[in-house]
Amino acid sequence: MYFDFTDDAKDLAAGAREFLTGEYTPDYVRSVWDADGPRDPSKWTHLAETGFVGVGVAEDFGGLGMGDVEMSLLLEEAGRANLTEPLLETGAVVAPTIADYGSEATKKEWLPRIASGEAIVTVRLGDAPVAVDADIADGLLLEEDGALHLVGADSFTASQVDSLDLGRRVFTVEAITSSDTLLTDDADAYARTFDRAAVATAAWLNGTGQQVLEMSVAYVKEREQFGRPVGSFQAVKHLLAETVLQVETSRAATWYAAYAVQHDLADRTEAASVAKSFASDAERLANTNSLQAHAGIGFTWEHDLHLWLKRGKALEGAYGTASWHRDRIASLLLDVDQS
Amino acid sequence: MYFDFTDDAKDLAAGAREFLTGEYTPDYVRSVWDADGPRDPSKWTHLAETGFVGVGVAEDFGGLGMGDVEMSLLLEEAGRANLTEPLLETGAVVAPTIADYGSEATKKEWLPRIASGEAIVTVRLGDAPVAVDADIADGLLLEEDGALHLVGADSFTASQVDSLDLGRRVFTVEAITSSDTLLTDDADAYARTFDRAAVATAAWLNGTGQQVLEMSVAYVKEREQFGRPVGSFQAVKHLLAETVLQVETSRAATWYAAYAVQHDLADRTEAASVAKSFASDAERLANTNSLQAHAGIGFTWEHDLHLWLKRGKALEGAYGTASWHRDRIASLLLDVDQS
Amino acid sequence: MDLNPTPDQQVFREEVRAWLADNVPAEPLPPLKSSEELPSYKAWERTLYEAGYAAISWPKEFGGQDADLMTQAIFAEEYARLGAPNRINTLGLGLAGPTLMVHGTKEQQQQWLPGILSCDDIWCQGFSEPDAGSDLAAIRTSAVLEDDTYIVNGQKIWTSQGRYGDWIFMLVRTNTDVPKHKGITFLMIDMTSEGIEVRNITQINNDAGFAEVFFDDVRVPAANVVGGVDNGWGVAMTTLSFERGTGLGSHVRFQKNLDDLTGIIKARGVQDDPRVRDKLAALHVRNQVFRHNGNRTLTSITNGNPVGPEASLNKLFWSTMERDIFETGMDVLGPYAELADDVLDGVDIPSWHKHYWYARAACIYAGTTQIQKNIIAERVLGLPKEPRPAAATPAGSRSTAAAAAGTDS
Amino acid sequence: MDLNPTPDQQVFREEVRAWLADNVPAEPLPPLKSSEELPSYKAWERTLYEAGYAAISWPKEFGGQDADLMTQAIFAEEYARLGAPNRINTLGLGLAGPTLMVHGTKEQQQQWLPGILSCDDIWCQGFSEPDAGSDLAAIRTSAVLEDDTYIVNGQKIWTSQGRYGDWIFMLVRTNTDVPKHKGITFLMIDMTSEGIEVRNITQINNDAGFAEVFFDDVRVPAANVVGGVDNGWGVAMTTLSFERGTGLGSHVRFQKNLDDLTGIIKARGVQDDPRVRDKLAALHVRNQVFRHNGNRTLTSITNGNPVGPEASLNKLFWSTMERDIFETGMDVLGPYAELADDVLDGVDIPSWHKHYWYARAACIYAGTTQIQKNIIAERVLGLPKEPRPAAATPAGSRSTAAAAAGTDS
Repeated sequence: MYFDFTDDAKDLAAGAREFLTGEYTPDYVRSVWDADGPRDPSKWTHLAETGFVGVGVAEDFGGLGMGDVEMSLLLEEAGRANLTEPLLETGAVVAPTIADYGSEATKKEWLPRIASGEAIVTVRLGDAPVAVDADIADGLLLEEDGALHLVGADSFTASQVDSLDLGRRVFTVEAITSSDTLLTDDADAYARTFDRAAVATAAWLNGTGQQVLEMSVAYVKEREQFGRPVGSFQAVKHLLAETVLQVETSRAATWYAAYAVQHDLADRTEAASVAKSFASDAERLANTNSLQAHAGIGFTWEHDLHLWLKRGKALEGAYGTASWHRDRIASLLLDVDQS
Repeated sequence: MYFDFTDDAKDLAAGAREFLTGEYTPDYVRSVWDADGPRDPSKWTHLAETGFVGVGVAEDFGGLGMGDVEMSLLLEEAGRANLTEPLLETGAVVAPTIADYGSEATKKEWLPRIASGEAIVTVRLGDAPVAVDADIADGLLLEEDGALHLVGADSFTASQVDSLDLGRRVFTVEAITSSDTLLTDDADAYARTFDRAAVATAAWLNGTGQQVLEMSVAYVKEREQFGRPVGSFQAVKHLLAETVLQVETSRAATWYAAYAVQHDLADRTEAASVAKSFASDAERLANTNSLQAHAGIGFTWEHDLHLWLKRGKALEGAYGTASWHRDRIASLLLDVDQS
Repeated sequence: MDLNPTPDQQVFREEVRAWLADNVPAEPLPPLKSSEELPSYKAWERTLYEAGYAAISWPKEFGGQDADLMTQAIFAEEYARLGAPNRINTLGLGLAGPTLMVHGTKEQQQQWLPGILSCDDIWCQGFSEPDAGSDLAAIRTSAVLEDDTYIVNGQKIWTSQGRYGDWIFMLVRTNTDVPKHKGITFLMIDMTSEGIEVRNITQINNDAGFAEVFFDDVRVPAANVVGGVDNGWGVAMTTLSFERGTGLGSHVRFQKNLDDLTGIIKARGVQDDPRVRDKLAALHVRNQVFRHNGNRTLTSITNGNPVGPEASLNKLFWSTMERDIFETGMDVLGPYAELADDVLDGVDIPSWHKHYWYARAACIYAGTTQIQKNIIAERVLGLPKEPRPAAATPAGSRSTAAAAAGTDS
Repeated sequence: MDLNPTPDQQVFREEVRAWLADNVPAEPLPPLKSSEELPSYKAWERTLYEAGYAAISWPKEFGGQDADLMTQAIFAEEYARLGAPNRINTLGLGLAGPTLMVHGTKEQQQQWLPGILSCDDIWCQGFSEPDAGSDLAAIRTSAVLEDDTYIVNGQKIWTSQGRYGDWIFMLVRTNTDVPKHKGITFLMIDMTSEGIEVRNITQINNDAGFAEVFFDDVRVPAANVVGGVDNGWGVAMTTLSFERGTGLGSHVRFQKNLDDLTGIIKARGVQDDPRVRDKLAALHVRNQVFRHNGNRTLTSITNGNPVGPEASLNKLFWSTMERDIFETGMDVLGPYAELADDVLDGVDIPSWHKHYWYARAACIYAGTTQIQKNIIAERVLGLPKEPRPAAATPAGSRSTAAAAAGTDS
């Protein structure tokens, strides 16, 4: 039993932090917020060149040959940095799904292009009303009648909807599926893909929570009222202690779930629901308490805090809310015959 | 619009506080805990002599001629004192129910004896598994097929069950009802009686909450750690501030509900559910936080705090838990056509 | 206890209701985003003024109706129920005016009260500063007397209506040699004075409700001091005590929020989910409890009791409730919560977003949740104050809780 | 990341499971209410000892198995899963023994370790005092040297196993002229010494788990000092650091509590109520999160990382979870919650009550929730300590959070 990451994975994450915080500064994210159209496509290519998009793609196809576990560390970093590219969809969900369920031809067609940054593939699963970046996507992964389809850009249309997070470009999509677009009708493939997306979102939320917590800690150390740092007041201390309790413990649950998805363990679905429900609630607490810790200044558009607060609110409800996942767990606990 | 009590009611409550805290000391309550059989019957007579049992009984029948509103103030004092007599059942529920729904003959038979302390009548309504003091009761008020029956001592049997609150003597009961025992088959009479019991319990719980809060305030002012009263630490302050917020605001909601029951207002049921759900939750918070404020010493049998903690736990679930009442409110909000 | 209105109250309620029904603009006024929309709001204030409804609580001598608190509550409830336009001069009518009635000279009252009542002058509040939020007494904006003119320098922040204000009532530091509470003066400043610069603060809900106001050698007549030089802390406490009145009828507003929440629940088709029902009911319970406590307080004040630190219970209660109402809506919206578009039939999600973020600020402005809990602990429960730190601290910090009781950030 | 056990670990787990299945008494031991039930618990300890399972974590030289933490966790999980009897000498095996291994002399180790291992000597802990709970360094029980004997006077409280203890490891004050942390000595006292009086503390769940211990001129050989005179604070910190080990396998115990909760839910017939389902699922989620974090910590320690203030995250997590599990059970019981009788088929309500009250104490003992949050804020997040009050305060109070990290009240 070894519940930790390999040195390679830790190096990857450390590199990702350096790269992402350098490239995705608040100023850059604000430039995305302010832009009307799609982002500069070179950002995606650049991201892929680092290897981050292809973390889960086999080395034969140009990837790093790692898996969901390593990707979950990377997604934490993406959450911290507030990355504005579809790494979660293309890198964390679509690539491993194609690798796990696609035909050899499909793998050869898509995986090298994904790993290299040539292709963006977006996702719409479950009750999600929208898919991100669908207008620039080369493909769309979606479920129909329990089967997974991978639809090329010529077979779906996208219509933009505003998001409260201006860093997210989201679209309703209409797709034409057929036997040609079928990726797999394996009964469990869709379920696993949904779990994978939920776990990836949990990892991202953990990064968001860490980031807003750290910003809060830095702020309350510096901000003085009544002649002392506000962070020296117990009320503020305990607010942030309660936050780190949830945000930090959430991480191990997500890592376990990533492991369960990667190895398709028997408790995969339970683990995914544990991870996403806890991560959503943890991020929500961090979201609430970080604004409280920043008080007035955090409520201004000019302060960067809300860049993360809004991404957090957008992702809390993605791939199953906390209560949706608890409902699923309750079914496993109470409705299934336990042997 | 005058949302306050009359001077008479305030005088009554002040007198009740003096009387009850004098008679029902922790030492006395402990003697009840330690006793095997019924309590000294003179305690009930003595209580009735003060007029408290007959607060809601008309003066013609030997009562004080007040109503649910005044009784709710009295029940707060009973909760504060941890009264070990069935004032809630006999005085707050049965007496006004007989007054509101009984025939003249029934009123004449029962109300004078109730007001004078000669008769104890207990209650079992709804899904309550037990009735208090049924072995010494002269009567039992219960519902059957939507009708209210008032059953004499010769027509019901009682079998004792242990309570976690040793100050409560509770019994499962078996009663024989007939047209002779019928109090009323008014369709709304049972509903109003249940609401009345729920509101009375809310008032009692508000008293319990106030009492454990005040004990906590006194303790944390006096207890020193790290060279200062623990009550000067923000963490402790905020714990008790959160408690008083719920406990104090709960009172007005209960008073309103008592008024709504007394005057049988259109929103009576809603008001009762508002009161009981909020009071149960408020007392629960006070229960939790007062033990936390007392820390180790509050966890000893020797300290008096648990006398109230246990009564509180017993009453939280009586006449509808908080979630039962919220369910009822949800039906009023979502299922009934709102005009 | 008698919860029936008096005949007079009933008549007043019906009069107000009828008048509002006749006069409230059929189309809601456009959101007040810039000075472009200002005239329509001013016109509405003029309508109220002409009907005698601008400030019914004011004494008749100043143009009010001498309305008691119950009557004010009735007006506020009906106003909220009809969804009448947001008032734009509440800081003048509710704070500056009443403060002048207590602390102003006859001349000052004659100078400013008529303009407030008619809304010819919109007033804003200059209390908070970047380094004086919860710790209001730490203000540093200075006013130095030269002959009969004060020279004001410094910065205010979180100034509501700062963008449209004609006048600002300010706390300024006039003495740095005394404990911090004792060197503060309450000063009225014409916002058109030279040297004033107003910068909008865009909130995270993309509204611009607040402003920063910068003062660079602004010249203010000494006659504009209200309540005496270096006596501003006491005057400010009077001003803040009037904030209590602003909550009248707010349970009606929260009921509207709850109605909108019910709309979201139905649009999402989860009205039969017991978890959602439980949450809605719990919020409804809280608003009912809030309403009853409001009535209790109204009666208490009517009976001549002062409003004490219990005001902090009220603030803590509604601010957390409001936040939870909107957070619950976001939860129910689930995957739709991020969509700032009309993608859900009958639900105005963008408007919910605006309110959601603003509701979160409710736990910050007018005394943070943490400050309210301190006040409750120390002044309602009588718990000991925190010991003063050994390190040097400005004098007067003993009354930190009191100081921050009603600050605007 | 590799969550599969090694072949050795798998073999060990199967061995332990088989051995426990063969040896755990078929009938649960009677609750340890008085010394009457003690022999059966001692017999069980003897069985463990003879099988080499008394203290697998101890070094082989002291009679243990040198088991690494993973192996210890496996043992603890299987032990909890089989519902084996409560251990009665955990304070000896888990705290006194390991402390002696670090700070004791060869002679002291030889004197006490064998009796601990065999459970011939039951040990209890004498740290907390009536006025030294969270503020452990405030202890006042005095030990004054006369020739080569300490004369001990004072009182300890919250002494687990005080009723049955043969030995007690104590913190005593040996110097009153220095800052409070610097005048404390760690002392071993024979509980049969003259002048010791033990009074049971009955808990509100009517169990007698703790005792008060009074010392009246108790004579203790100076040779019983462990780790040096006036050096006891450091020794105590070592002792408290071993408390971390006590959590091994506890997720299995919480899973049993959750199973019982499920039993209550089914007995009340509310297993289809989505509100109840949501609560059960939320608790299950928390225990799974707890389990994963436990494994993360195991790996971290195995990799040689120290256990730091993160231990407070662990304590805060499980203590609030345990309380919520039992509170939820009380909620679900509703009107049955007060009935201390077997009135609900298949549910042992009296046992639930016992655990319910004890679970509430979990937020108090071993560092209250408030103390844990202080530690987390100051030592995990690095927030500034509270300023020292201006009023005179015992020296050394800077490290209050650390001091109280693992106190037993």
